[in-house]
Amino acid sequence: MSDATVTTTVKPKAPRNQWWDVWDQFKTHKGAMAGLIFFVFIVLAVYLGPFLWKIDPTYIDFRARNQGPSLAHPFGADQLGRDILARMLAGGQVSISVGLTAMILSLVLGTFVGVLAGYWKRLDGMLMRLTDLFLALPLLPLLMVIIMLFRDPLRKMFGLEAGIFILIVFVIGITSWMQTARIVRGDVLALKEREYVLAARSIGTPSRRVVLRHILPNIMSPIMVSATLGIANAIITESALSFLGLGFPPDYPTWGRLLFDAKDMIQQYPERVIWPGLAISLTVLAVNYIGDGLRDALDPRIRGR
Amino acid sequence: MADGAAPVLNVRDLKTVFKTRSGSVHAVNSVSFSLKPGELLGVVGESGSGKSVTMMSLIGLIPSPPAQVSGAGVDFGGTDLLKASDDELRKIRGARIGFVFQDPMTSLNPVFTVGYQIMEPLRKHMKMSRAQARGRAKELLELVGIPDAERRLSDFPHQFSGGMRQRVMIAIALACDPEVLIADEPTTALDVTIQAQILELMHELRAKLGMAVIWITHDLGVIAGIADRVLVMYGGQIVEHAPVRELFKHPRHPYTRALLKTVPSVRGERAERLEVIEGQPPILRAEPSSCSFAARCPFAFARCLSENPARFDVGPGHDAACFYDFEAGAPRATVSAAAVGRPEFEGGAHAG
Amino acid sequence: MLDDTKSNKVLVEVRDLKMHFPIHAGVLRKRVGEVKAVDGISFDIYEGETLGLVGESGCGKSTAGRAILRLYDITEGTIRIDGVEIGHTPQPDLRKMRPTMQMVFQDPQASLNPRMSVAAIIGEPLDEHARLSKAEKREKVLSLMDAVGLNRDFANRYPHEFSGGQRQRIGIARALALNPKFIVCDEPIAALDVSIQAQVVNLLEDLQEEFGLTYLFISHDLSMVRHIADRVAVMYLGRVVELASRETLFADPKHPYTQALLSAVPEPDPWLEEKVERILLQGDVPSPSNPPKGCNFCTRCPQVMDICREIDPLGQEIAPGHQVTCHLYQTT
Amino acid sequence: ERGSDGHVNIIYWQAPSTMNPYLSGGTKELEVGSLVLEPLARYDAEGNMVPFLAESVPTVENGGVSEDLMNVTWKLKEGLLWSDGKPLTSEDVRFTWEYCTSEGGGCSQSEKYNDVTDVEIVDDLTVIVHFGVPKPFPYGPFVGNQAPIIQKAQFADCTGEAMASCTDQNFAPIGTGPFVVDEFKTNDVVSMSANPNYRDPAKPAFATATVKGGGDAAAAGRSVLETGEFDYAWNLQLAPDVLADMESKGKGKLVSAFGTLVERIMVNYTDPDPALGDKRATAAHPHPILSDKSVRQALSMAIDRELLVEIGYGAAGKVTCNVLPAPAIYASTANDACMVQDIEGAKALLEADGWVMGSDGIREKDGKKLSLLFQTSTNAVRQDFQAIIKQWWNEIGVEVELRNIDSSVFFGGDAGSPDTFQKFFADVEMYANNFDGTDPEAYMANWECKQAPRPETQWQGNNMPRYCTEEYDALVAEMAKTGDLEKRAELAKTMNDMLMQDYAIIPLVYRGRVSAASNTLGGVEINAWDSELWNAADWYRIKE
Amino acid sequence: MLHYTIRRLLLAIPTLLFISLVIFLLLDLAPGDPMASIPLTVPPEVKERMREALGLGEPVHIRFLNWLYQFFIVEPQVAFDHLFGTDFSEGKQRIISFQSRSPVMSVVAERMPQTLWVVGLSYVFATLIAVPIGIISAYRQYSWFDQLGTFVSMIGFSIPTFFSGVLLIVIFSVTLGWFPSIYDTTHEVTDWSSFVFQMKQMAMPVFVLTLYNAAQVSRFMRASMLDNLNQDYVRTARAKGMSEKVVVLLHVLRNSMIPVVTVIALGVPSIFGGAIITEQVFQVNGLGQMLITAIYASDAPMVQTLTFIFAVLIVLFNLIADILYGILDPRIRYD
Ligand SMILES: Nc1ncnc2c1ncn2[C@@H]1O[C@H](COP(=O)(O)OP(=O)(O)OP(=O)(O)O)[C@@H](O)[C@H]1O
Ligand SMILES: Nc1ncnc2c1ncn2[C@@H]1O[C@H](COP(=O)(O)OP(=O)(O)OP(=O)(O)O)[C@@H](O)[C@H]1O
Ligand SMILES: [Mg+2]
Ligand SMILES: [Mg+2]
Ligand code: NI
Repeated sequence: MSDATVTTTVKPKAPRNQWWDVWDQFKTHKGAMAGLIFFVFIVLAVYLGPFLWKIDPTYIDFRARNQGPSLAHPFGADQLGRDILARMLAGGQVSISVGLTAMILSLVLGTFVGVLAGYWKRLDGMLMRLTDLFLALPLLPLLMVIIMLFRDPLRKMFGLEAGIFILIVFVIGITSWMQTARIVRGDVLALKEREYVLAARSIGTPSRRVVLRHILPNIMSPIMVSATLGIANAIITESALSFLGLGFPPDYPTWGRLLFDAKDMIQQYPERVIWPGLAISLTVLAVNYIGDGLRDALDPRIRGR
Repeated sequence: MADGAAPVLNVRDLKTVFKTRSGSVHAVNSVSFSLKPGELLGVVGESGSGKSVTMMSLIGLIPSPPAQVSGAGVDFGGTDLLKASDDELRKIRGARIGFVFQDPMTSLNPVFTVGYQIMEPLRKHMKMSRAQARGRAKELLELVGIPDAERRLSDFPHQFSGGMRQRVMIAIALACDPEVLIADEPTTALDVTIQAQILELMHELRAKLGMAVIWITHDLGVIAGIADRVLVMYGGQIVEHAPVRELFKHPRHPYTRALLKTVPSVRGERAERLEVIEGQPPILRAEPSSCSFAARCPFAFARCLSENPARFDVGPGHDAACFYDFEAGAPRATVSAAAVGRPEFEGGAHAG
Repeated sequence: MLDDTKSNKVLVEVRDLKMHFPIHAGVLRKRVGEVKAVDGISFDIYEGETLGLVGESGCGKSTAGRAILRLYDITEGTIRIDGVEIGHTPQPDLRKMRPTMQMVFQDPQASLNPRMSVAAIIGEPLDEHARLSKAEKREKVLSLMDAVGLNRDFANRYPHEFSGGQRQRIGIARALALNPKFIVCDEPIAALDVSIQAQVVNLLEDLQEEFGLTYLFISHDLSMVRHIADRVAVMYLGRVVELASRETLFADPKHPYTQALLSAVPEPDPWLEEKVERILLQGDVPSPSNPPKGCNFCTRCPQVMDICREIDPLGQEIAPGHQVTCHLYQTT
Repeated sequence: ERGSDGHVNIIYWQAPSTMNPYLSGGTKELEVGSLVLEPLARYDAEGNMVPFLAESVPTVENGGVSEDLMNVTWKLKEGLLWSDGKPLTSEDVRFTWEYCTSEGGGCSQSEKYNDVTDVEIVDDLTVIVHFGVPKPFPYGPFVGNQAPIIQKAQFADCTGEAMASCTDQNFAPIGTGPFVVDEFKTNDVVSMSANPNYRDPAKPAFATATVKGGGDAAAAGRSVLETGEFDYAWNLQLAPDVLADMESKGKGKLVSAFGTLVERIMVNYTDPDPALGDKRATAAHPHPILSDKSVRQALSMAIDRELLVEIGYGAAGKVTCNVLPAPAIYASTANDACMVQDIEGAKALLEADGWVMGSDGIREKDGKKLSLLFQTSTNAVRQDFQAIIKQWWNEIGVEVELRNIDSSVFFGGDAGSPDTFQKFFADVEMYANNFDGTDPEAYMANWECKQAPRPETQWQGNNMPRYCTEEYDALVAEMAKTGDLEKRAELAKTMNDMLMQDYAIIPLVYRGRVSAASNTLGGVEINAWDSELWNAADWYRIKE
Repeated sequence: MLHYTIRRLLLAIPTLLFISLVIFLLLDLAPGDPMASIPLTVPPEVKERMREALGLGEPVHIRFLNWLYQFFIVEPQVAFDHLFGTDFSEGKQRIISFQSRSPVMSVVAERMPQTLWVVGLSYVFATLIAVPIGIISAYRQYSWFDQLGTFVSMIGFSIPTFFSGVLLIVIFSVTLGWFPSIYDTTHEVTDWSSFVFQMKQMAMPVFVLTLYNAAQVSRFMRASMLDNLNQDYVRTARAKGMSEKVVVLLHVLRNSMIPVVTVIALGVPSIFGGAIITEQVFQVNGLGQMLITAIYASDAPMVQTLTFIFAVLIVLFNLIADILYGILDPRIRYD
């Protein structure tokens, strides 16, 4: 941006919370707004929906088996006569919470490793070899070992659902951070040579705070991209895990699982595949657009425009 | 040199507008000037005053969108560059008009050898064979003073120092013996000692090849040493135009005057305090309806804020876009003089 | 700038400072050589004065500036600032010294974090070194903005919303935040437009007067250095080749390199310009990793002698306060 | 006429990894191997023994089996040739025994040769199998698809530790069956062609055959029933309505057969509480809730087996109340009360026994909650069953937590994993089991006390419920000594009824095999007692 | 550059040894038993004997050293013998799969063709498609083409292949009958019609994988092109009078390919790793399918060897990517 725009209107004096600016910019991004509205809708639906739609998602009603959409079951019922709408709502709760938290964990882990490797040259070789190691490890045996070792202790500590939730999030997080770490490392390597990092050092800012204040905010963009991909990855991985019996109990619906269970009936009952498939894709798409918007909004250079 | 000859390049009423997301930017506003064969026209002006955009607009190098270029015509050897098709323009660019860009570090493609980049226009425009082009490229490198030219042809740009890269850029621009060379701040990024080498080189080449040159800079020192005539730009307009000595002796636009004062010198008197031009350059949101310098001008008066001054003749080959008459020391009479877009200015003493 | 701000107290004392960057190569990453970016420089800076440091690009000016502030771990030499030897203090211990010495960077765009507001940027040193309440901090930031001539209303803006000159003011305000005594200005005006350069230089002078600052002013713009500096050091390939007071240096340069450098500066005056005798140097600067034998300048020197190719000249005071490193003036 | 019908395409979605049945006991390997290797006698679709390489099936009546049940004499058919043209002799039969029992080889069928002390060669075509103990049922060695005859000439160097490294032999054994292996790609595809030396010159009708592996049951079913790319698809365990829908496309039909496979719930008699450390799930600690018979009974009563069959298996399942449902002479009718679901009865039973309903809908007694962990292997139908059963049990006031475990872990014997079905670190678990051939002796012996998995046995053993009564052990011992079929049947039924009435095992569904055959494939006769491909020599193409 | 390469290769040795050890311990620790697929009717003692025959009786470190010996000494010898008809490997124990009791390496060799045909080809296609798409999307940023590209690639990411694959089968095999639903690995291309059949049977798996890979690569390509389109040298090229085609496809593309080529190179190991789910859905039975069956069957030597080969490829292609970077971008010089 050139000098020319400087004398635009002077802003009101009161120090306005920065987040308002971010929000203002975010609002101008059409895709991001649409994504946000959809995402909020989905979140509200899956968390508040069960209070309105009171059918128990695990309740089996044999008379309703394989029923198509009706007033009693707007999305139809599955092969055991469970209400698909209720299952979609309950499944969404799990999928979205798992997707979000696992994604965040993997981001945190990946960013942490990436920043360490990029910023401290001494750690670089070792951490990148560690990344290679994780990339090379066969996932399934790894998951089985983790789950074998930690399922019961966690269950005891946090109870059944919370324990498994923690376990799954942990498992997904620990097996999907490598990509982020690499990207972040590359960016940090470039960023740490920037003059403002040197400026911070000349002030006497310790490395820890240089990273927090100067490096991290400037690698938002690759992190956002990883985040959107991460959420899709986490939702799908969760379904694979519970299918393998490594995840939630088998009667516990999640989107991924609903999709997986229904895929054999794609010809007989296509709607059963479409609902979870659509839910996953649209959520991922929404998060992607939100990520785009957020990236733009968090960048003051774009915000000014 | 070449006084009175027909101009090689004649720009009339050139305008460039950028349409951006947050509104339009009128970067170039009714710029008119002409260039005679063999002369060196200096262009000075503050950063953002539209120097680069003007030059790039005339040969269609401005990406469009976002830019829109319009005007009464850019006459180059009988062709109107504004109306020329892309193909015609491509035949002119590189072949008849050479361009040297500001930043030698980034203007060369890092993944091709220097030789390849010099040979590219030769092969395209002059239809030379590979061997011929290579021979010519070697000559060119020698011409711009790079030792061991043969070997260096197969080096990559990053293996050259900044000054050498700028010389490579010049070699590329000169490859097809252009009639006009446009050099956009070619020495700004360089050291004084290297800059001196390049200026010297320019002098020699012009004597040898006799082409016309447009030299953009904001370093008045460079202008003083090299230009025949000078255009001063401000806010997307030409605010003053004069032969070089005339300009330094009798600056007739308050911006030029201020500019001359801000620059310290290594040789002359040392001022205790540097003059500054207070205020900010304008944002070119719309076509100017007032004098764009008015806000920063110590001489400004009411008229300056309501009307955009045309370029008044103030001397032989000297005009300035200002309502204040410095000779008289008072505002001009209401008669508005020469219309903007006059095709030709006479005169132009040269310093070479 | 007033001469009476000068004193005879030495604030910064640099002795034999060397900063070599190692070059590693080979299968085992053995150290095969070094870039001698700064290769033994010595000078003093008196309290309240401005020392100009000029020289060609790549001759080690920035490295010298950064090394003096210990942004690098130096190879050799001593640095004494305000009586404290900091040449080999470990980085964490340097933290409490940082407020005395600050830096203003070359590229105002690159040296400001694009994601921090102006208030945050100027406030950063205060966060690090001062214990202030939120309101106090804000007040301090605003007063700093006043001091460098930035409108208080701009506090919540971001760097890209400013012009180059204003950005450089932000950088200066940041450097001033901790009331330093000594500021290294690393080409603070190189990235700026001519009309803005003057603003920044004036500002630096005003601040020097107001706060009694001491500057090391690095630049390759000799005319600006002539304007601002009290004394000037000329560097070539990691060495100081000439050091003299401003008047002496510009009027009577001794070292052939200084002469060439001065003659190369274009003159914004066609009449003067015509008369200037240019000494055109040939060839390129040798690589600092492999400097020539003898005098560093011998490969390009128009007055080169045989001895220059053999023996490295020593710095000598040929007149009070005028040091030259050249065989032409060697008296022993 | 041999080779006149072109090519037959068979799909086994679990791909065979070897052709040698002695190196892998997996069904897929055994069945595909049966196209090449043949035993002396097989079971037909009804479970009757029919001679294959032998002249006839030896019995006590025809003198083939000695009166003391200690030896059996087999006579080979005359003029049998291996596919490479060499004659089949008693040497080969004897070698097969030596091969499987050689030291260090890890033969997976060695149990078939248990108690065999010698295989005596009488002449080229006659062998006598000597047992060390009386064998009331002497048809282990050389009978059925687990124990076919291999060629001595080919495998002579492959005994003992060399068994594994004879890859060429294991992948392309020379046999007497209808087909010869041309190319074997492990876990992928087997290409075969008709055996030129097959004993019936008119067979097989197909000149070539491939057995393709990989994918899942749905894809296999689709390829036969919907696209018609394949002629025969094995083991289609899919939801009945999906299968019905596929069949309705008219390209092929489903075929099914019932053996002895029963889907059942095992009830843990011991306490799986992790707090018990290495005494977990051992006889040292009886199960706090499930030791109570009325609870076990209530769990069984709450189940509607009819519905389970309908949802999970359709035509491939039948309601059963026995763990030993077949052959017919062993099938008890004493427990048929379980056929009808009785939720109210179950509730009443629990109530009567002092299990009172808590405020959260879960019954309690003496501070113990009626709360169960229900585990099984991962498999779509099993997970549906889990969900349904959970609901029924919830209705009678039992809280249920479900867990599914990957079958490679669940059925693996890894002593390091807590999730194996032998360890049974859960309260109830569901899986299916059957027995080989038609004789239940070994099967019923599974529930002896000493069969209970425990740390001392590295958790090996088949008595998952850890059921342990003296009466039962006595019955097992008695059966081992009884030769008379009637009496054996009586004993087996008694044992079955004991298990059922103690509710140590809750049988759910008597499962058959379902496969699919193309409408143009003739001669298919699915067999639950032996290989499904047992009569592939008789298969032919139906011409329109 | 040579030094750099040698140094990286030397460094790779301890790394890989360490990785192999970790994989080995992991597999050893993992629950699961090679005997799990043996019917329950086979008594436990027999299973125990089978387990011993597989060498599972030995302590862990012996098994690991044994594997190392077999992998690094015996298998190369076998390969050497195979090539030159020598007999160094005579009588030495190779790495044997638990499932099939055949040498792991020969199974790998057997699976290679279909993996390369399907997964490899789809990767090639994906690259070939993604690059032009990326170029056009960037050149016409925010055009409908670009928007559509974003949308499709997001869908490509978020729909699991187990679903899209089945969907394709239902549409194209079952309903339309255009393509076979099951891949025939024994098929040999000898003439035109067999070639057509090969194309048909590859169509769907290749499509599914191509979509997935192309989505990623085109995103990278687009970003990289966008970065480069605004560079100064582009203007220089235009100023030289070069045609738009030369400018975009020569000057810009060559620079944009630098990061993309490394991304592509880093993706290559995944070809050899196979596309597990897609291979299963279409029964391509390549390396991916083999790995997954081996894992389910707890076939430790197979899993160990395959994952180790995979690790070698990852390390190797990381190196190749770095070297490529250096070659493509003359500014980067290692050493
Ligand atoms: N692509 C663009 N979109 C919008 N505005 C632009 C664009 N390019 C240039 N401008 C605007 O056009 C005006 C003139 O720019 P130009 O580059 O010609 O200045 P200049 O005189 O060459 O300055 P400098 O000395 O810094 O090179 C500036 O205000 C600039 O912001
Ligand atoms: N971190 C580093 N590692 C290796 N060499 C370096 C490093 N920093 C600088 N150099 C080298 O040291 C020499 C001096 O660099 P320096 O940046 O100090 O020059 P300068 O005089 O400030 O030039 P300029 O005027 O271009 O800023 C150069 O050759 C440079 O390549
Ligand atoms: Mg410009
Ligand atoms: Mg510098
Ligand atoms: Ni002239």
